[in-house]
Amino acid sequence: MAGPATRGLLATALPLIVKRIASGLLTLLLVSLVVFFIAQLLPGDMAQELLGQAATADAVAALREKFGLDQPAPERYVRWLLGMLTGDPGYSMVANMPVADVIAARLPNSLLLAALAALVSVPVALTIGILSAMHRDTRLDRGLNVATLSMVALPEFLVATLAVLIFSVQLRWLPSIALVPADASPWLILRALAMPVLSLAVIVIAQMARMTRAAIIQQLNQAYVEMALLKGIKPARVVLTHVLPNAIGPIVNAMVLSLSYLLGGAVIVETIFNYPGLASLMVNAVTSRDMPLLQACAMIFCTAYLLLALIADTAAILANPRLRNR
Amino acid sequence: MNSHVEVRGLNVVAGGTSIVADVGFSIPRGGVLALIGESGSGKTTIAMALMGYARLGCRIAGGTVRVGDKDVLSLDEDGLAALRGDRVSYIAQSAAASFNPSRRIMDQVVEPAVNHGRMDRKAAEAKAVALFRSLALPDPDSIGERYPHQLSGGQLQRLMAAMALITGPELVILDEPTTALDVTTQIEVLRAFKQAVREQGATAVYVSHDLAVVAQMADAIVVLNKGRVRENGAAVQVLQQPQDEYTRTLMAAARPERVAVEGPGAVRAPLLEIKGLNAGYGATPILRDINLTIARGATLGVIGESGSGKSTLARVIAGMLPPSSGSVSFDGVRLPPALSMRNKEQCRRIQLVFQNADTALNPAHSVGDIIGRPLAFYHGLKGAAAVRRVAELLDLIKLPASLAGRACGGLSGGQKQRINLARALAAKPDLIMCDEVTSALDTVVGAAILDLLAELKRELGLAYLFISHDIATVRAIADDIMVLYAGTQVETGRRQGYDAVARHPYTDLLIGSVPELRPGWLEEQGARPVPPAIRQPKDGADLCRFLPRCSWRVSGTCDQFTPPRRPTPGGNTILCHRPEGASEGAS
Amino acid sequence: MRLSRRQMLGTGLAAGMTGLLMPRLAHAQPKRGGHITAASLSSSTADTLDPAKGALSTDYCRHAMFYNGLTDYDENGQPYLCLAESLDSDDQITWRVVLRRGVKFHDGSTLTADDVVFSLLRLQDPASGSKVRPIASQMASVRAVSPRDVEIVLTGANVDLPSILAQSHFYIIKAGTREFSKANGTGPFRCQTFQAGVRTLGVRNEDYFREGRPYLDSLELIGIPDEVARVNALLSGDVHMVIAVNPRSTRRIRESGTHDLLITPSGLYTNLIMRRDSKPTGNPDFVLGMKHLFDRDLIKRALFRDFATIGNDHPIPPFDPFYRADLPQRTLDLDKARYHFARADLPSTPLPLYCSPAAEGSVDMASVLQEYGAKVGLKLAVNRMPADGYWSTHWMKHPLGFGNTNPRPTADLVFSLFYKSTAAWNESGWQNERFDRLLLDARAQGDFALRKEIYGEMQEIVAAECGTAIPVFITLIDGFDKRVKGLRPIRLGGFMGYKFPEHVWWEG
Amino acid sequence: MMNATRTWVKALPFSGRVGLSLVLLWLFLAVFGPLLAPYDPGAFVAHDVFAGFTAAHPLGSDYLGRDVLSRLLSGARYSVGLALAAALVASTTGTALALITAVSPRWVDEGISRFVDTLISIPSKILSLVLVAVVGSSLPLLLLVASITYFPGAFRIARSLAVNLAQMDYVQVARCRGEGAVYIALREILPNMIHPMLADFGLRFVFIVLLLSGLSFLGLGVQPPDADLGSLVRENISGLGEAAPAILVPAIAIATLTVGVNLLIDSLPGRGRRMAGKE
Repeated sequence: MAGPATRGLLATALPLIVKRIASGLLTLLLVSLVVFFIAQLLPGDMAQELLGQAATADAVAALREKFGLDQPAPERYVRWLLGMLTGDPGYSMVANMPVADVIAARLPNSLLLAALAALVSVPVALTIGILSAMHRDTRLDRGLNVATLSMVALPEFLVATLAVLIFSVQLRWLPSIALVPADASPWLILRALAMPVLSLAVIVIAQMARMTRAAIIQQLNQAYVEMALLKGIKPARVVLTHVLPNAIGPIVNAMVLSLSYLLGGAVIVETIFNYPGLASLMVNAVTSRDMPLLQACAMIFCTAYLLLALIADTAAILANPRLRNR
Repeated sequence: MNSHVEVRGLNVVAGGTSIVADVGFSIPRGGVLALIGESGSGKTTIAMALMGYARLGCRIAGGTVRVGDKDVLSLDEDGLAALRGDRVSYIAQSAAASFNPSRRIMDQVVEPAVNHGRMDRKAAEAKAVALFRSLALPDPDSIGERYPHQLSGGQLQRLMAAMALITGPELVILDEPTTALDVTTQIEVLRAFKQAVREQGATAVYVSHDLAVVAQMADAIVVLNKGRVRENGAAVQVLQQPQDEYTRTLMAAARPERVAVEGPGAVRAPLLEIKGLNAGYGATPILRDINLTIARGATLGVIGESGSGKSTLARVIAGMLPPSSGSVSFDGVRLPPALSMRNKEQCRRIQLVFQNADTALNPAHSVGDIIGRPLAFYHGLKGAAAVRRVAELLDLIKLPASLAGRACGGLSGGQKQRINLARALAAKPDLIMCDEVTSALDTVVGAAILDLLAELKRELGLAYLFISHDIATVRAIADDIMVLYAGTQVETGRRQGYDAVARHPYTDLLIGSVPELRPGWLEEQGARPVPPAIRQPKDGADLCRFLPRCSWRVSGTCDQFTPPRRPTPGGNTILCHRPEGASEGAS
Repeated sequence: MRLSRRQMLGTGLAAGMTGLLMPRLAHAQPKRGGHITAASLSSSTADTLDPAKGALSTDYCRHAMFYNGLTDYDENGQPYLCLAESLDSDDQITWRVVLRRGVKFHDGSTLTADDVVFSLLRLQDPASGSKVRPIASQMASVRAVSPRDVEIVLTGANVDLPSILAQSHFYIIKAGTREFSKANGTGPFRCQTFQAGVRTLGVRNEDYFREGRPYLDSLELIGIPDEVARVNALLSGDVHMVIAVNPRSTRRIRESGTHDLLITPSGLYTNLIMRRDSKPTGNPDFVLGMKHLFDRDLIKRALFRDFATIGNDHPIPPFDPFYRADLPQRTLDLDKARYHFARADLPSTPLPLYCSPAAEGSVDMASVLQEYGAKVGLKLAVNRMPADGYWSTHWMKHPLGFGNTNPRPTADLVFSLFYKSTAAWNESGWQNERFDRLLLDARAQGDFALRKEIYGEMQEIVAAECGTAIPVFITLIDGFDKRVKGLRPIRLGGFMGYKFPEHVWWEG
Repeated sequence: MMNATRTWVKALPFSGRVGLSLVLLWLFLAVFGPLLAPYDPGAFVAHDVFAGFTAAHPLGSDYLGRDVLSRLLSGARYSVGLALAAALVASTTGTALALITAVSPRWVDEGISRFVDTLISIPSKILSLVLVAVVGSSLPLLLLVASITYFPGAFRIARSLAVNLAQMDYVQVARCRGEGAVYIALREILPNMIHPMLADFGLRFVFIVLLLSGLSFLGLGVQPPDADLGSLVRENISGLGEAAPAILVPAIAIATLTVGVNLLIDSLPGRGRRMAGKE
């Protein structure tokens, strides 16, 4: 059966995925346009910023010429786009090094933080979602609902600061800043990242748990669930072996969209915990008018989002046997 | 205590209202009891109560259910779980919905046996394959590897029977197991069920609304209405000498009689004329070479199983799906293929009535809004005149005018279908296309709708295109009948032409598959002859669609050449190589 | 007093090292070893190892880790000799520098006159991105007379050259250095790690020319922009020193028992800038109106919880020897403000006022101004800008906005950098010929009393005419772990005027 | 009408009634709060900062010695009003675009979807940062930013609803009748979307309240001396260590507002809840 099933996969799922990739690439192109031209709207430019207050008009002009800033925007856009396509996002005049290097120093941090936050939040959210779906409209469900709601009911910076006060200042369990040397031991890294990870996780768990609950309840209303119960299978087992495989599409979708927040939405957490991530780098880039860096960061966030969306769609396609094989 | 299953004083409540009240019956070991009733009669609720199960919002409030020596209602959750799917098993109405779409068939079929520790996985699979074989499923060895969406409804229904029987249960509950099936499939599934249950020696409860089906399956019948037992007796007695008034009403509705006066046959200037019509979705062709005419005031019945293209035909005529070739002419004028190119008047004169009134009526609108919209849209009728006309239309469909202000959410199925019809009437059309308008209704209610249609035809001179899967219903109303099989028009002719023996093999199968309302009919039918061997069908040739299932196919002809259209002695036209269709083989 | 200082500078090393920066006897003997982490304010990709480009406290501290100047500051903000063995001049125009012997860069090479020439001359090059170009332009020539002798010729007399050279921008780098991914200085620490916007890690320079220093094995410098986060990091023990503690956090730090405050009254001020080139801020009446709108007592009490000294709209704080005490103190006077605004041609639409957490206290000052403004018919629209990028994007770019000026070692410097007509940081964009002339006069004036007189007049001119309002001088508050020893206030900035690296030790 | 309202309220579960009361309370405070404030919200009226509960200042004083109660009462309208307006704009725009896609040819759908994808993929806080840098922070800008951030989510939900509804038989009937796209969108599809979109609207409202407070952390939110609830928390955050009412009160205020709206939404009958919350 493996043969035909695989062929089926190639025949039906692949075109769908390819189509999704194509539309993702189209979106990315649109994003690049928007990003580039929004960046152009920012008052002031790199040449001015670089020369500082001592800049004279002709010095600025000379620098602009040197960086190609004097050319028309469409031309610069095309050059930038071509650069991006060939993997060269340009040179950051502010940091005085290639954008790729600046980002290379930060991106792993962001990815690590996001990955750890995902690692914590996904199982917790799944558990909460499944538990409340199974016990829907009971006290447990309502309790979990209020609990997850309260998690998002407070501004994240307050939650994060409160966590620092309790766990760092009072209890001294965890460090208050997530700045770890590159050669730190994994244990040290985990300790340092514990609070940023938890702060981020708290934000996304509620959303994911609620979506999981909704997806599972929707499945619980299906006839096959009743059938499984009438086959004498215990409810917990029904949820795990019958409902989850069917609910996985919407659940993954919800998870992935929530997780996309972990990259770009981490500005506040990065600030409070002094974590050198990509989001604060981009904030930096905005304020220092470091356009190549800003544009590259924006493209990374957008690509990450689109990749995640692609993963969600692919998961939905693969989880659905109708699409997987016919 | 010689009964195997005994139910006493069963009460089930939903919210504050009682939906099953004081129901009791008993079944001897190996007996088959039918629970029969219309929707809302509580038959499924009772069936589920036999397993100690009540749906969300319902509660078993009292009574006893004994299966063998087990008092079901006194069991705790673990006890019930141990009982369900093991000693008592359940076959649900819609196998398509009751199989988990994302798991392989085999996993699901062996699950009860493995879950209850009856046997290990390997033994269970072997037993499953044996059951597949005895249920006459194709490819019994490999069918378990497939997913539900890869199988047909009839196959799934039989697979569910295998799933129910794999633990060797002492009681099998069959809840409308063939209702969702085509009639030609139903007969085979019934036969398979009957044999399998008998082989197991299991006691069975058969839940159905269909008396003819019940007649084939049950030893005893319990007639239910609104959660109460109306009549309880041996099958022969209930069917032949019904004691209860309600049972007699059911019996009457089960055999629809001719309701319509004869309409004109084919005439020279037809109202609707379709020539050489082909249509499909994307690259998938659905309809092939359809030719038909409907005269003013006449009724064409279109019959065929699910997927035969009946509804697509209506959509093409309505302009919702432009045909890929061929023409649709209305009142002598060729209609533009797409809806967007038709004018208001062309739209007005052909109205489509959908099968399911629940989805065809916008829940956000009131009855008055729904009927009033075509009045305003086509005829510019507003204000008091519109209100008056809505009242008239409601009167025409025999509903009180006071309904106009209500939302349609709280109306009954029959009322909704009437409003659905009234909306079409409001346009003052010449042709109404009725797509399965009685299928979703209880038999009694459906019969009343048929009466109404016939009456409207008589009074307003309407023409109908009446689409149904049920030959009896079509015969009751149509003047001409067209049989669709896999998008091809296999037989067309006057209604009376179908009484003749010579007909298309598919028509023959269709008519022969409708169960009759007497016990023993199923056994008389005997198994259908296995289709004779044929050669490898010729590649690329436009062969007869029915070829794979045809018991009268001819090797060397049917598998090589496109079938011709030819007349039958009864005056119908059939698409078949055999000059007289099925008659020769049948005689 | 001036003369004695010159003599001190001239007599060289011994005098410098007996200065107040030597650990006092009251203190325990400094301990060697240990590591501390210090958290400064801001940190971004613009962080640099190039002293010429240093712009913010984090940069100044970082540069103090890795480099030295020819001179340095003592506790009173007075210069003493550092890399220079002697520095003297007869006419305050031509200065002779003799370099200390045997000072080595981190790469092992020896400090020579060429390095000094290179380090000082590059500050005049526009392409260097130098932040002190206007000051460095005073040096008409810098040349190496011998490997240890440098001659600096100024364009005009300036008695304050020793102070100027002590600033971090004038630190000495290796001749020919153009690339600053690593620091190669003579400073107390070697640069082990530098990640812009993230961290700087220095390890003890074992070859440091000052015997026994630095005390610490290693020193890490990070930036935590958020004050609450910074204080929390201190209290949780993650960092051992934090700069710029909010007065509202002082109670928490003191109550912790394990931490203490370093309180440094300073010349730091947050000022309201009224641009001369815009309307209505260029109107002298508007400027006077605004200056009368400041409730200085309230600002001192409520905003700074008394960690401030009331200012008089000029940049010289009361504890400066050149402070002119007889100028009448300007106070909140709504009637005067109303009078001036009536003549100032106020627009009908709210006037945007730019403030930012970057300029300490400016957001709240803006609120206060808005409050009082409403009482006298001045509508202000407060625009609070993010701290990041405020200096490059908003500072001096709006008609009405806040600035923030770090303490400078001399009156001359603060006047030259911020008030001279041609100064790049002439925040208000005013032009005052008399002021400019007085500035030059003061530089050449060796007599203290006469200089004080000149500076007094300049204070009066600024207070009366310049588009700047200086309500208070902010007392600097740093927080530190009590195990960090050796910290003493230097009024030029927090963290001992940013020069703490070689002075602190760890008693853990 | 009154009766209908009463029945509706009675049909709500306990948690729903709690939610409803909280929502009504906040709506009331948003409208009448400034009138009830005992002091000028910008005035420095207390001598002590971060003071506790006193008779003169029932909710204490803030970091500058302003009256917390007055600031809270004046700040409510920013949080509630701005979030309400932004949620309205987001939901309306999303629904309108969804309706357009439901009744338009495929390429329109494709175009709008790509456009929305583009917007959704740019992190909102960073978009706000850039926009604030370009035009400066103001209430209309915050409204715009919040709307841009949250309308794509509304669009996605509305689109999936509308596309499903467009396949309903009653819509087919209307098409067959020859009805135009506008009638179909507004009369046949829209009424059946309103309920789930309302539920979604509520959630979106909550997210916007939180986004605004996030923006105020970055200094991009409502500008002083005005302050929404999030800004009140932000500006008093240094009082967190001493548990000053100045920070606890606005934090509790945000929590009651967001939890209240959610409790109300969750207890609304119908399928709204299942659809809601989908970003």
